[in-house]
Amino acid sequence: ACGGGSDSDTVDSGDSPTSDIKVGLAYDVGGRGDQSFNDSAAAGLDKAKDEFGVEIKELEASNGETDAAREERLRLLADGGFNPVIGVGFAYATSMGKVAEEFPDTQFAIIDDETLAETPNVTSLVFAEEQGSYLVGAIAAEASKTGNVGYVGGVNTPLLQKFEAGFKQGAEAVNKDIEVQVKYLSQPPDFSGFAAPDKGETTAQGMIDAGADVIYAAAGGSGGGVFKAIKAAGADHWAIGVDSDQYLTAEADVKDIILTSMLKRVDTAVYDFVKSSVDGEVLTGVQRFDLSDEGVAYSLSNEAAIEPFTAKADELKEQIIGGEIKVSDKP
Amino acid sequence: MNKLNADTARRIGLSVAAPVLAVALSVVITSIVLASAGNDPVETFTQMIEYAQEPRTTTLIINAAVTYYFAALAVAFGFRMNLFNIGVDGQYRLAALLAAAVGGAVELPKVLHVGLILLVAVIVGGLWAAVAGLLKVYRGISEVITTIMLNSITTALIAYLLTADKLAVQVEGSNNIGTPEIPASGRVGGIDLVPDSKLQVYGLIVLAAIVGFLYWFVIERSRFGFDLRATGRNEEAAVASGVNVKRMVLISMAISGGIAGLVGMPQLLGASYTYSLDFPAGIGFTGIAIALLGRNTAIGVAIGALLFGFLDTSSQILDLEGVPKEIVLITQGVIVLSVVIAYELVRRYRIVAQQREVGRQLSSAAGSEDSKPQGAQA
Amino acid sequence: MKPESESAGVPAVELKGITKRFPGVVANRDVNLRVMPGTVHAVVGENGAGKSTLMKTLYGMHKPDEGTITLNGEQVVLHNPSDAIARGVGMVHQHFMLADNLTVLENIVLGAEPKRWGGFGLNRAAARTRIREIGKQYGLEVDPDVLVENLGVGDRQRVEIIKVLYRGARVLVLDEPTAVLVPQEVDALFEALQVLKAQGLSIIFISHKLDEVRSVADDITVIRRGTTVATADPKTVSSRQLAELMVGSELPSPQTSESTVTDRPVLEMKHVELVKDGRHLLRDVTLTIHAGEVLGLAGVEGNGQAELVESIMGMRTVDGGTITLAAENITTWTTRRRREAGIGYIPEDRHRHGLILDAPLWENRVLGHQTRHPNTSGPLVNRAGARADTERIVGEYDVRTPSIDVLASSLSGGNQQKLIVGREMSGNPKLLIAAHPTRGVDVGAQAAIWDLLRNARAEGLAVLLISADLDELIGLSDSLTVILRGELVAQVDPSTVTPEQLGSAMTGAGEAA
Amino acid sequence: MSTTLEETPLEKKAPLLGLSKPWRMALYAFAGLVVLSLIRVITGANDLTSAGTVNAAVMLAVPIGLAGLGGLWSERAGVVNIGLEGMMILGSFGAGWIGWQHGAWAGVLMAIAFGVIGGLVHAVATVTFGVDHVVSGVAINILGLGATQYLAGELLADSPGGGETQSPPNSGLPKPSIPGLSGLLEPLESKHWFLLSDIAGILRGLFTNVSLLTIVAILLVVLTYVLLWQTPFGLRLRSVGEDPHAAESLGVKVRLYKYYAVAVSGGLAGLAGGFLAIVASNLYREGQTGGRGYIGLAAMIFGNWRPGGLMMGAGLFGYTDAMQLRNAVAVHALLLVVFALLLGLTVLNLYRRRWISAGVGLVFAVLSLIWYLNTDELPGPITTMTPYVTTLLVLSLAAQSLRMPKASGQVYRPEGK
Ligand SMILES: Nc1ncnc2c1ncn2[C@@H]1O[C@H](COP(=O)(O)OP(=O)(O)OP(=O)(O)O)[C@@H](O)[C@H]1O
Ligand SMILES: Nc1ncnc2c1ncn2[C@@H]1O[C@H](COP(=O)(O)OP(=O)(O)OP(=O)(O)O)[C@@H](O)[C@H]1O
Ligand SMILES: [Mg+2]
Ligand SMILES: [Mg+2]
Repeated sequence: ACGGGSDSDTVDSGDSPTSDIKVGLAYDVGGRGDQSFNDSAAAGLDKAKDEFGVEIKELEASNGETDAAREERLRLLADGGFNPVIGVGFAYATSMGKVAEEFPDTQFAIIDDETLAETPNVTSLVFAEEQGSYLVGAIAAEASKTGNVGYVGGVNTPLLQKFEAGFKQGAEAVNKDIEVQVKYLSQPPDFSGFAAPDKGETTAQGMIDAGADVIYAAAGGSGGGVFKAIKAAGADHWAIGVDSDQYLTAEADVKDIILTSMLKRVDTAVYDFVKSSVDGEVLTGVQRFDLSDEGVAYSLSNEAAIEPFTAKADELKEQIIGGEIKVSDKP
Repeated sequence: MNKLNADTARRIGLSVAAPVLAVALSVVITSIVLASAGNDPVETFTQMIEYAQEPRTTTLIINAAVTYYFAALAVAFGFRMNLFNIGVDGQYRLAALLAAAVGGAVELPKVLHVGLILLVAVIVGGLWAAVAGLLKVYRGISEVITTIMLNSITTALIAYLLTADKLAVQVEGSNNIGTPEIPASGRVGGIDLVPDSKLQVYGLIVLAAIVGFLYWFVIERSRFGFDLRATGRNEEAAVASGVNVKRMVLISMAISGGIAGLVGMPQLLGASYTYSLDFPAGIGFTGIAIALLGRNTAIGVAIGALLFGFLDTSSQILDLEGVPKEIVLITQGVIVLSVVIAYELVRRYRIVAQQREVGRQLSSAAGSEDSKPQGAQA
Repeated sequence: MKPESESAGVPAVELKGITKRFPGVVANRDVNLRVMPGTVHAVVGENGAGKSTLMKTLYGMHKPDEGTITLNGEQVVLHNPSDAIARGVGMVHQHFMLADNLTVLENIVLGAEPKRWGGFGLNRAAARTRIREIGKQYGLEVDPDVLVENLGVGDRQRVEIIKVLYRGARVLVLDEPTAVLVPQEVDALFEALQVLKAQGLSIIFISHKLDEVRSVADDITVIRRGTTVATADPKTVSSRQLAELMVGSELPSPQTSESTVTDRPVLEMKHVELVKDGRHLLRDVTLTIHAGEVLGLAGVEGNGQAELVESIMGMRTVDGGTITLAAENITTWTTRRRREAGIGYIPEDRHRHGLILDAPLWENRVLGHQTRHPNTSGPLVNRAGARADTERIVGEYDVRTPSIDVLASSLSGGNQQKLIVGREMSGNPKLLIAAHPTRGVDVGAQAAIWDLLRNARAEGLAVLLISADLDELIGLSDSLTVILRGELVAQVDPSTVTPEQLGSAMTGAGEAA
Repeated sequence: MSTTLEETPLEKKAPLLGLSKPWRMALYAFAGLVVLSLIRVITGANDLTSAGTVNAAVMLAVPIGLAGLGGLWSERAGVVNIGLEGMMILGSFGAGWIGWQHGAWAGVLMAIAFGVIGGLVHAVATVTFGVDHVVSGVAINILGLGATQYLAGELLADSPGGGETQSPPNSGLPKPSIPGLSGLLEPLESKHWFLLSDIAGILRGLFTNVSLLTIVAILLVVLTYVLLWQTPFGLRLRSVGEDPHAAESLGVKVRLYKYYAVAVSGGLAGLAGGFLAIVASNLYREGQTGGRGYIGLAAMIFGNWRPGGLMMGAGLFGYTDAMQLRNAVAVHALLLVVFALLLGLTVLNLYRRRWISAGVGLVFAVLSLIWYLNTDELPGPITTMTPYVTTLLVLSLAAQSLRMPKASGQVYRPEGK
């Protein structure tokens, strides 16, 4: 992937922001405003719009819908002259495969899936979540005084299992006797686990009562509940956020307990992809965002808190980038 | 006879009156909601209707309706004897998962393969629903509770089974997980039903038609259906007439679940060929609404399914045009309500009319002392 | 018969020129009724004559289209029952208006509750005291704290009356209060009425039992086809004359002609036991009914009649003994199989057990005969066959209906009953169980049903007859058995027994003596 | 004259040890606690009776209980309310939408108001138009969902920190504790002694960090009992659900009472939604109710249409849900609890001579024991079934004497209409 985080300036930024490129984007369930995964994609899209003046069109998904519905959504965008068309979430894999065939001149991109790697006009935007999770796992183990950490997953899917796998390996790399408590809040097709702060809080509370003092909340909107529980548990308890830098986005009264966040730069991926399209050299194939290009990373904004752990984390990071450490994506 | 014709005309008029009234009412209410948020209702409806007429969309609507049809028939079957099967949702998901697993695990000649998958789905759905039936018959627990609980239990069960070391395979590079794909022999090809459409209608639409016909035939024409309806309308009288209600509950619940088992089949055999995380969910609940909308009759339910299919499918165009597509849900709710209100009004009118008729006959009979007016319409 | 009485004083109730129309029916036409204080005034008339409608008008349940209501000399307009209650009118409805799952106390005070907590709370203690007082005063005692569902009909009747008295009613309307009572209970009720009368209350009393009417009433008004046709003096008029006034035809009687009893047993029950939760519902029941025999089963409601019937029908599984139908042991058969073997069943509550009210007549014809010609062929319903046969029943049994496609709910009770009788007589039954076959049915329809039972008996049918109407029971039965607490306690000869003797046997009074 | 009542005595169960009902319940509760404590000591699953579990159980039980209470009001007046879920959704949205702008209490009021609106729609349909109650309820569930999603798009899309699917956070409500109690009990609880520590844990869970709205909810249960069973208003309302024609004949305004009941029902369901958006979490989120309206309905049936029973149903559900969310070890220990429960019921059934029930109970008892002994922990997905399976188990083993209001679900048509 082309390197650089979201803050890297682009050459086009000075130009008057107009472009005849029309970008279509189809959200996963929850849509813009979910303060999570979809919002991250939206942020990247907004940034591209501001900078390049591209026209955008966003369509929403419905709960429990069929592939046919997703297919039609993509088709409507492609048919309406939108190019590129981005599908947010692995659920678009099957439908995008079909529609991409129907519209060979449209460039598609899908986030979180690489089964369409062979389809020439589909770009796969995927992340090495396990790598980022590995680092925050290591940080968690270092920060834990009880030797007991927790992982709260939103919904039990293979994607979230990658987070779990990385977190566990990272924690065990630092302290091989560490106890990692794992809990998913809901099972698919019940995706309420991403939207249930109360359950997040109850679960985190249970983990704390069972000895955990650092908890990684890979649970979308439910993370807020985890933060509350950590906050209530008092000093020496830490929460780790996910996807975006939650130290910056969480409610004011809980932000100080957020040690760090595992950043998954969906915004960067979307932005980069649109930019490449504007630039006329559209990214194709599998675009993997990982530690090496800061597509995944851990955040440093809670400076005082994270400071003691950065050395070890950065060391591990280099080892992963260098290939000395292989992080498995299966728990 | 002239009177007969007038009667027939009135009867037809009345049965058309209710749906027309209902549709009008829901259009009005939806329009008000739309207009209050600054969207032009006329334009919105025009867009939806125009969009629905595109061959591709028509196909999508029919396909959605096929799936809904099974769900609604499953619910309706229970309703016909006062059983409220809220568990269609769980039943079809479990049935689809296991059918997909079986279908993906074997290679058989086409007919056998498809037949096997369908059979597994029906049996699984039926047995899962029968659990609720058993608990009702032997432990007296309301099927409303049991099926609600079983829905949630199903979700957990599927999560447990849908892992790489059980029924699923993990495809490299995918964040999805599903059962192994059903080979070509187990798939049901589409039909070019809608001219000029590149998309095909689910082949299982034929099965839907057959099940719909059987539903009608069994309920309206068979002895079993008579017993079932009798039980639904007056259980005590049914018992006195020799109906074994416990058995009926068990059988009906199982049949309802068996039909529910088919809900996932068009999708499984006609589109996805695998049961994965994004397999459509929640259709059981839509089925309840459609069954009620269609008044639990085979034809009514078919119309209801098409209507819901239309609304769901054409909501996509609203999104594209910047109209909130949630309006469609509002329309659906309003339609369900206004249809029953309209039917209720017509029903009241009918009963009054009928009593007036009986009264007239009786008083004329009384007037001419002992002349018997029976068999007036023989 | 006497002309319009011109007694002195202000009438407690005076209805003048009342007309009430329902869609297509004039239920009351120019009805006049005058009830003096301290009297029992009977209103008689056929089913559907308009008695209940008139009373509902007086009770404010609907407004008359024409006419006036005058209470104690004051002309009033009643908008709802509360208005009537406020003016001292109380009504006991033809069908009990009691909520089963509420206590007696709650049923009584509903709508007129004594308050506490500053008007916010329900004062049960005060209510209890008041109910006991009324009980003592009028001899209507009943435990205020039991659920109504646990009460027998006699007690329910009393609760209904207390309900009215509790509201301080001065005018008491009783719509067919005695239809379900045994003679002893009727006597008790009449005693209570005398007390009420003595205290100056006026009672309007509706009944189809003309002997009762003559014994209790001070005045009688006859209604025919919605209008008052005559008043009569109970001291001089005979039942036969009254009936003729009501219908304009001969009074039928339940007397059977000669015996048709054969020695061929159709139903035999031997030592049948039915136990629930350790309690005997039926104990050692042994009986035989022969072809051509009507066996009458007398008993106060709730003594096992229903259970006996349900055991024969297979709706309950017996815990001991055998049941034999035409020499076949049917003890373990299902209800359906028994019906197929030739048991017909006229249930005691036609709405609950006999009909599907919101199904057309022809579907009701199929009910109970789902497996038999001409209703079904194989696993399918034979619509044409069933319809044709329904037409036959409607014709043969004089069911008055415009069509067999109307819903059963649109027929009057009597016509519903005739449809059921016709249906149960179809398909050559060997045994007919007839529970209260003429309950709430008018004299005309009653006669028709009696005739039907007699004819069936003559053709060799065995009949188990259960009825609260002891005249009917005595008149129709070839032999009579009394059931008490689930046991058959006495055999009596219907040709010699009187209703009073039978009544004491039923309540166990004879037993104790 | 003799009454039939004496001749056919009531069906009464042999009272256990001749105790009256409240004492019997207390005895059952205590026996349950002893068993639970015993199992805790044996398995070391201290979370079975920990303060945290109890506290979480209450939090999870309240919305279900409130929804169930809504169902109870409605059904007591004869109107089946399948629409609770939709009314809850409306409530959660109302709370989330107003809560962040005007404070949590305003949010609570809005939740109730939105719920009442849902209730009134149901009342208009079922009472005025005589529509089948289930149909109306299902329509309201669709409408509730559609209306909130639509409104969220219009009202929340551009809110700070909110979006089309969620509201900005609100300030929440205080969660007071009985001062000093926690400190007093905590040492005792942490000793993990038999029984004493359990009682300490339970008390601590019940009386620390209790949201004001939880207290309101409990008061509402009591208030419901008082209103419905101890006042003329309640008597009339219940009479309407038992026999509307009898009520009508005594001048009770049947339709009016139905309207009251269904409106209150909606308000309570709305409050249940509000609880989710103000207390359980402090914002509205699409899909937040997660079917709790249906569960509330189930809790109501479980509780035999009575406030006390309903509380037990909701409590059972909250407890087992808390357990599965908090602690996998404890869920595993629950298998042993199930075993004990089944064994107890088997003994009871033997005592009552219900041989078949006893047999079935025993088989399942043995199965759960075997399961317990052969596993160390239940698989993650399986633990999420806990509340549902437990509910079914308890229902299927408890004596079935459920009785719904007699006229519930029947469309009422006034005399002469
Ligand atoms: N609510 C109503 N709507 C329409 N018609 C009615 C209504 N109530 C009564 N009727 C008609 O009015 C007539 C009088 O009925 P009513 O119930 O007063 O008879 P009744 O004399 O009490 O009969 P019974 O002896 O059977 O009780 C009947 O023919 C019936 O058809
Ligand atoms: N609420 C009502 N609305 C319309 N018609 C009614 C109503 N109640 C009664 N009727 C009509 O009144 C007639 C007689 O009713 P009713 O119940 O008084 O019959 P009945 O002969 O007294 O029967 P039963 O012996 O069972 O009381 C029927 O034809 C019925 O259609
Ligand atoms: Mg009458
Ligand atoms: Mg009558």
